[in-house]
Amino acid sequence: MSVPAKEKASSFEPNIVAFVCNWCTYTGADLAGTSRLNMAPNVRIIRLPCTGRIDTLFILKAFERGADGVIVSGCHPADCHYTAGNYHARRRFAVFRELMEFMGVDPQRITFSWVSASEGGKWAEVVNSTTEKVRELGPFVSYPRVAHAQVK
Amino acid sequence: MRNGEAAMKVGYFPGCSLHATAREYEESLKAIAPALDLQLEEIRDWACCGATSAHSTNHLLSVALPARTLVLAARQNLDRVFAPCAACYNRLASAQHAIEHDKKVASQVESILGASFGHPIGVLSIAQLLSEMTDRIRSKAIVPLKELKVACYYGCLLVRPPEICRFDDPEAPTSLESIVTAAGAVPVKWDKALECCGGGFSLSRTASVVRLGRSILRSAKDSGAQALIVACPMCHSNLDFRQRAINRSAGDDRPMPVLFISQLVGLSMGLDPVRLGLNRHFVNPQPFLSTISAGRVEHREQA
Amino acid sequence: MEELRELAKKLLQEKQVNAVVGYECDRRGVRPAFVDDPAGCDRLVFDHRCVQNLPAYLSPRRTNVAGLGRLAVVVKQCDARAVAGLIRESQLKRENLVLIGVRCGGVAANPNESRELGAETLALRCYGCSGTETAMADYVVGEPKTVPAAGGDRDARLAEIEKMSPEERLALWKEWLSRCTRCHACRQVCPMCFCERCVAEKTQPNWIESSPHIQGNFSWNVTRALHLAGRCVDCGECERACPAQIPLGLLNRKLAKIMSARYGFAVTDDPSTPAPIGSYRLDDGQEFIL
Amino acid sequence: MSTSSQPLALSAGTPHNRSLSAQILDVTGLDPARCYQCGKCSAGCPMASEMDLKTHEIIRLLQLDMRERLLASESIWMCLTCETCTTRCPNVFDPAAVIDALREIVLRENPGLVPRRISAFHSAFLDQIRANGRVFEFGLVASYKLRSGALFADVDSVPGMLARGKLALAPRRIEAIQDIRRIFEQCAMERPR
Amino acid sequence: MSRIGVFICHCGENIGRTVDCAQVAQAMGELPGVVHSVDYKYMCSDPGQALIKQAIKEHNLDGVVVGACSPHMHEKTFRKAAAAAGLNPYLCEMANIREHCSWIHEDRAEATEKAKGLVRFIVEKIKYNRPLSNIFIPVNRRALVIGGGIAGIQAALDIADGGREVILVEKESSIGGHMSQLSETFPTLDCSQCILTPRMVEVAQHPRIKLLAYSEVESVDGYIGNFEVKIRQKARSIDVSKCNGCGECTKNCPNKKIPSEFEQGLGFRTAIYVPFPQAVPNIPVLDRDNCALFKGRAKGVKKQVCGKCATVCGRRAIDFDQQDSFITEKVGAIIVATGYQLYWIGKEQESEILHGYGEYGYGTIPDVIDGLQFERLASASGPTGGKILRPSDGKEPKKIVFLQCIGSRDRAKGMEYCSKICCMYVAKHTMLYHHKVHDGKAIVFYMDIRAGGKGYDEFVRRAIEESHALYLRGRVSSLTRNGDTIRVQGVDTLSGEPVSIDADMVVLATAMRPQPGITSLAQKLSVSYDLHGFLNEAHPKLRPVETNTAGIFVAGACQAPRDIPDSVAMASATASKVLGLFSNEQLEREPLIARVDRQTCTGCFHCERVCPYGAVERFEVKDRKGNLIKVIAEVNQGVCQGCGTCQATCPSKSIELDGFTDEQIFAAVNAL
Repeated sequence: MSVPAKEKASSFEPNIVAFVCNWCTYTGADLAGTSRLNMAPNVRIIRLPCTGRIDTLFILKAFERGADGVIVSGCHPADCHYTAGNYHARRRFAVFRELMEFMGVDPQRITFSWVSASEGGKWAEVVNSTTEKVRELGPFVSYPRVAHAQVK
Repeated sequence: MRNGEAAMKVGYFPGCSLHATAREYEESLKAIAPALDLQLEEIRDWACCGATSAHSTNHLLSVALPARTLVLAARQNLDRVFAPCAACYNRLASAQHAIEHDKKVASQVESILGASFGHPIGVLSIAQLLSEMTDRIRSKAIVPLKELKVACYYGCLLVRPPEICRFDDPEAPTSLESIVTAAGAVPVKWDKALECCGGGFSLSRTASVVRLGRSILRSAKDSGAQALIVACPMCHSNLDFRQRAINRSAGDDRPMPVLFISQLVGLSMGLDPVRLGLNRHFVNPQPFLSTISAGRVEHREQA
Repeated sequence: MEELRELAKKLLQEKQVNAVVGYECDRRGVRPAFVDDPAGCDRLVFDHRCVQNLPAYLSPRRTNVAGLGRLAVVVKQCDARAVAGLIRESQLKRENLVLIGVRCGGVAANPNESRELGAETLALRCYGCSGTETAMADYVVGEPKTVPAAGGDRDARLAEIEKMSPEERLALWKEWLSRCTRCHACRQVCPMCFCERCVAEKTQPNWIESSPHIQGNFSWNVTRALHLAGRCVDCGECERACPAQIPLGLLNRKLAKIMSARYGFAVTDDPSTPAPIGSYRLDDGQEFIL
Repeated sequence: MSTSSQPLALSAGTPHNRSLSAQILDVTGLDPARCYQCGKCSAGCPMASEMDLKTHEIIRLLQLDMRERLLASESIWMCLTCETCTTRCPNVFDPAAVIDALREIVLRENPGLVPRRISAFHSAFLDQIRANGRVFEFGLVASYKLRSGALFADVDSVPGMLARGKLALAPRRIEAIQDIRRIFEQCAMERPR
Repeated sequence: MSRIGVFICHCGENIGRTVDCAQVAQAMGELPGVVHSVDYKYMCSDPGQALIKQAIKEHNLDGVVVGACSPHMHEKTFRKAAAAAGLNPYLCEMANIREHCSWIHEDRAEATEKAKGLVRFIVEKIKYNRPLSNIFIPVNRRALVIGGGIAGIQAALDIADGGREVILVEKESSIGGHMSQLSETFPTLDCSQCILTPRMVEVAQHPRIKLLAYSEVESVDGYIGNFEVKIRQKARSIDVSKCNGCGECTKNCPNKKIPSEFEQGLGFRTAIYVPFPQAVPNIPVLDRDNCALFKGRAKGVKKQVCGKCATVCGRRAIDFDQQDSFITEKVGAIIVATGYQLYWIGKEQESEILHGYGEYGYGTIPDVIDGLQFERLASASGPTGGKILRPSDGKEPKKIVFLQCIGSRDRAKGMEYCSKICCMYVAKHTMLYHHKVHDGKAIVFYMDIRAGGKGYDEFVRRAIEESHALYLRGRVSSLTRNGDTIRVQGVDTLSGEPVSIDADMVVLATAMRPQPGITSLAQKLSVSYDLHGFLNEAHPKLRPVETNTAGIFVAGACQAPRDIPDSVAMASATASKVLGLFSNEQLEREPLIARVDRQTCTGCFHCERVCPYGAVERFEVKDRKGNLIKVIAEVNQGVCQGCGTCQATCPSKSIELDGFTDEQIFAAVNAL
């Protein structure tokens, strides 16, 4: 199997899914909105109660379904609404990230961040920088995707 | 504890003063060692630890000089090195501590010495060494010291700083007391056991040494002690050789004999005071020796 | 060998156990043996071909084995890690088991190995192993043996892949994983895969496509490896069992390396050691988190 | 510390990484910011009564980055390194080590500031080691007197010392003296003058 | 097939300006399962809500998606509207197209596309929503208060006065705690006993307070609203129902030389004793370790050695054979108010991180006492009748040195924190001393004066200006004996001068530490604690009296060093929290919690390990004959808070979090 060349399209708009916790990042994203911080429209948020709830299967499935990038974000250490969900998530994603890297998924396609309810600005930055990074990497067509079900 | 075991062998680092101003310290150590089944294996071609002059002026030098000795000890297959002088002990123990805990300094020193450190060396003070042998000391103490009251003087470096020494309590030590008790003497309670004697300032700031010695000697005398027990040649020199000046400045002419702990242990074994070097003291030890019916020494008054 | 047989006989005769799980010879090499009759104990063998991880038979998923009641099991040091894992995860009770620890001296990569044990034939998992018995053993049999010197760096391949570019790595894994037929032999042979219903078979929702196509294969193998992170006992049976010869051991070794580097965890035969996933430290590394 | 009549001219312009504090942190691993000025070091210091800057004041000047005043102070040369301050410091700080580091900085940057008697003693002492590997006390005393100018102090003790066999008249040199020379060279020894 | 209604809100211009709402509504209407899709100016307005209600009825909707603002803003509003129309509220969800879309984008086409995506996520998700009903947890409206010091007393009285029953557990034989030992209190110098005793009596007489003195909490089970607490009632050797507190036994006990704990060792008590005259309950306790009779029994002497107390007791209340007994109480909330102890400077310490003060003689120097001992000396009911006298020789000290921050703010001794109350009580001590010994000199070594509080700094100034206490800023290096005085080797850092003082007495303001045994109590309660054993509050600012375990609260010095006003304020705060909790018979909770699939759970208990609340329990699955088939996980509904960490951890996906099930998330991701 030949190594695919850099998958780039000049007018490429990446598809990015964000899995975020309800208490910190979701609220932080609300604040970004209330503050009218302009950001890239490529990121769509799926709300979960806690980063502890975010399964690695979500990310695999997102890539399978055509996501070019994924953001996972939640409360800073010590701020978890459920006291420890983010600590468990931190280990889970540290391991996941290294394994994916080992299997050839560019870790730049997955952004992990702690964004608190007061960090609207940081959320905008995470969204923009991730979009930029993934845009540069190009569409993730080399990922073993399922046939793209067209529901649009 | 190593009490009751067969012969114990430790590396021996006499340090410069034990070959000169504190000859009696070495003499007494060599005199008591056989009775305690203690084998002192001198580190071949050891050099000075650098003392205050090194650590006050060049940190690297203050580690490198004693580190060389530690390397030599490792080459002699020694696990533990005994440094009778409290100041040498402090320098050797500090160097060992730096080797183990300060990687940067350790590698610098390795390159300076052109040698690498072998196994870690345990550095022993006399307090630590003899307190491991109190059972033997007790069993060899044949001369009743007749409730002899002594003040145990640790000075500053025997148990301090705690993270270097990792032995005894830095504020309320008991090791010297346990040794003199084993030898049959009675330690008094006094509160200057850990005060500094002025150490390396004997030559350069003699007045300070006299001031510090005054407070130590006064407290020892007030506590009812008949002798002051020391474990360091510098302390000995400052309190024995300088005692006449100290007493003169205090207007107090009561002499206080100052003995190395090894000398006291030797006396309890019935060893000849001359063999223990008591004739080399500046304060006349004779009245004291008489109270415990030990032998006589010829004493020459200080000019 | 006699020592092992005598011990098995004694345990069965005294009714200490209902069966002994060990190894016996078959036409090509050795295979697992279940002996419930003292007379059958003479079948038992132990040598460098005894590769299989017998505790895999102890998981409650194997209802036919679980039905046997109290068992004695022949365990190498590496096998005992599986016993420890199963106890840690409430799948086994120590008191229902008699562990016969063998001093093994290393095993071959293949139970049908006809050659002597040496650098060439030695199983990868034996590299660097002391070959001594497990501390968990109730009985120890055999004379102390030495494990032959390894035939090289066990993780040379791993290091090689780590040096590749992401594109090269992805291509490599796609090539390997496209061979996967989803026969799930890796799962069947794994002592730590004891779920009643594997996530791969869950249909509502169907996280992992069940047909053997690369997309589902990728998710399946990533998920299988992740589920074993910090739990894999490094017996190598999955890779040995894989008919498509996918180097699954690489994934397990990579995870073991991550566990060790990040959380100081190494798989052990001590059931009281907590698993690294499911616990945390306040100062766990988070250099990858913005 | 009350001797200066000038208001403190705090060198606010010096970036923290070039301050004396930062230098000390680099050399000793001890951060002077750790000290909260309780003074327990000075309270227990045997030399405090003779020092113009007490131990805690030395640390205070460090915190204020009063480099010149601090390095010119004779007090840093009065520390006996008896470790009382270090042993008792509630902040697990190590004033004795800091003072050693300050001395080293003075020797390197401005050796002229070292008090004569002190530098005479250290030079004499280290010269002994450099020459013989060990300290030869008679030589040490003689050399010190020449350097310090304190020619007649303690001369009356020499006969007593000699009579008790406590002074050797000729030095004994260790065999591997080249080791010692190498150590001195490599430690880039700045000799006090 | 679902029957979903989609409602796209313009939010005036807020959404409509950048998102083509009509287009979004139209696109959604084309999705399979959507039977009704409209846009409207203000969905949250009454007409907007009416639109939803009407559509539910008209189109028989089984799911409602509102594309509008953040669910944090209006999820409750729309769920309520749905419920009003007869739809289960959990079948209504919101898609955030305002904060997460219209407000952050400018390009109308892009924003519209994105809004479609966001709403589609929720449309796909809601197809898998299940009707859920809120969980009701019965609340046992009785409270347990652990600790009968001033904080516990206050909490118990507030709750009892509020109409609820309280069980107050105190480990000593009397309530009152440390406050009962104090002479006078800062900053008003009113007598501690005078203000405390009436409250103690009130506790004893309150019809709704059950006082269990000389008792300790043995174990705690359950969760908020439903705790079951086992309490050990230690054997007093007294039949409480018979004793009338006449005091004859105490008077006649031959062993009168036992150092009194209440007097901090400065006075004596008998073996059968009441700790202090105002004790509540006023019933003695027999100290078996010091009783001649029990000592005789321990030695195996057959004959009864003593028994005087029993002989003189007219009511035959003494029971030498009494054993510890246990009772179980069911309560809905627990308040922990176990208070503090003072750090001791001795060589032996209770934990490895603590160290003693060798430089102060490790507590062996006579007439070096601590703050509580000084309180007893200054107390009119104390061992000296309120005279300040030296414990060693009974002489009146003319020079007292007070040392602050002993242990506190001392990393080397293992306590880096400030004990908060010492600055104030040392100032008080200097005043009391000045009032009692007019020619006495009080000298205080301090590091900083921390007198933040109403009237506090003024109080310290009075100590300095009116009582002429000499304040020296510095720590003391050493305390040594000097004849019959104590040599204090200190420094005044303000003048820069070392100071040496020969004091007649030294009073150490030693650090406040939590009670011994606090960590084992905390473990029983599943409440977290810090390095020093102080209990952790749920949030340092916003939830200062709650703990991370619902239904358990903290008051007073068990949480951090606290003075009396702070402790009392905290106690009242916990009482109001408890009364709030008790204002309903049931706790109503959102049903977004985890549940286990019993079929597929294998019982590996990964979920148990990651659950931050200990909500996972073990459940035994048995066949009809009662044979154990397997042990699996079960979620306690009262304890689960719905984080879902268990679900992400479960290897076989046998545990599901309602509201965020795998099917729901899967559907959303599939809608990408």
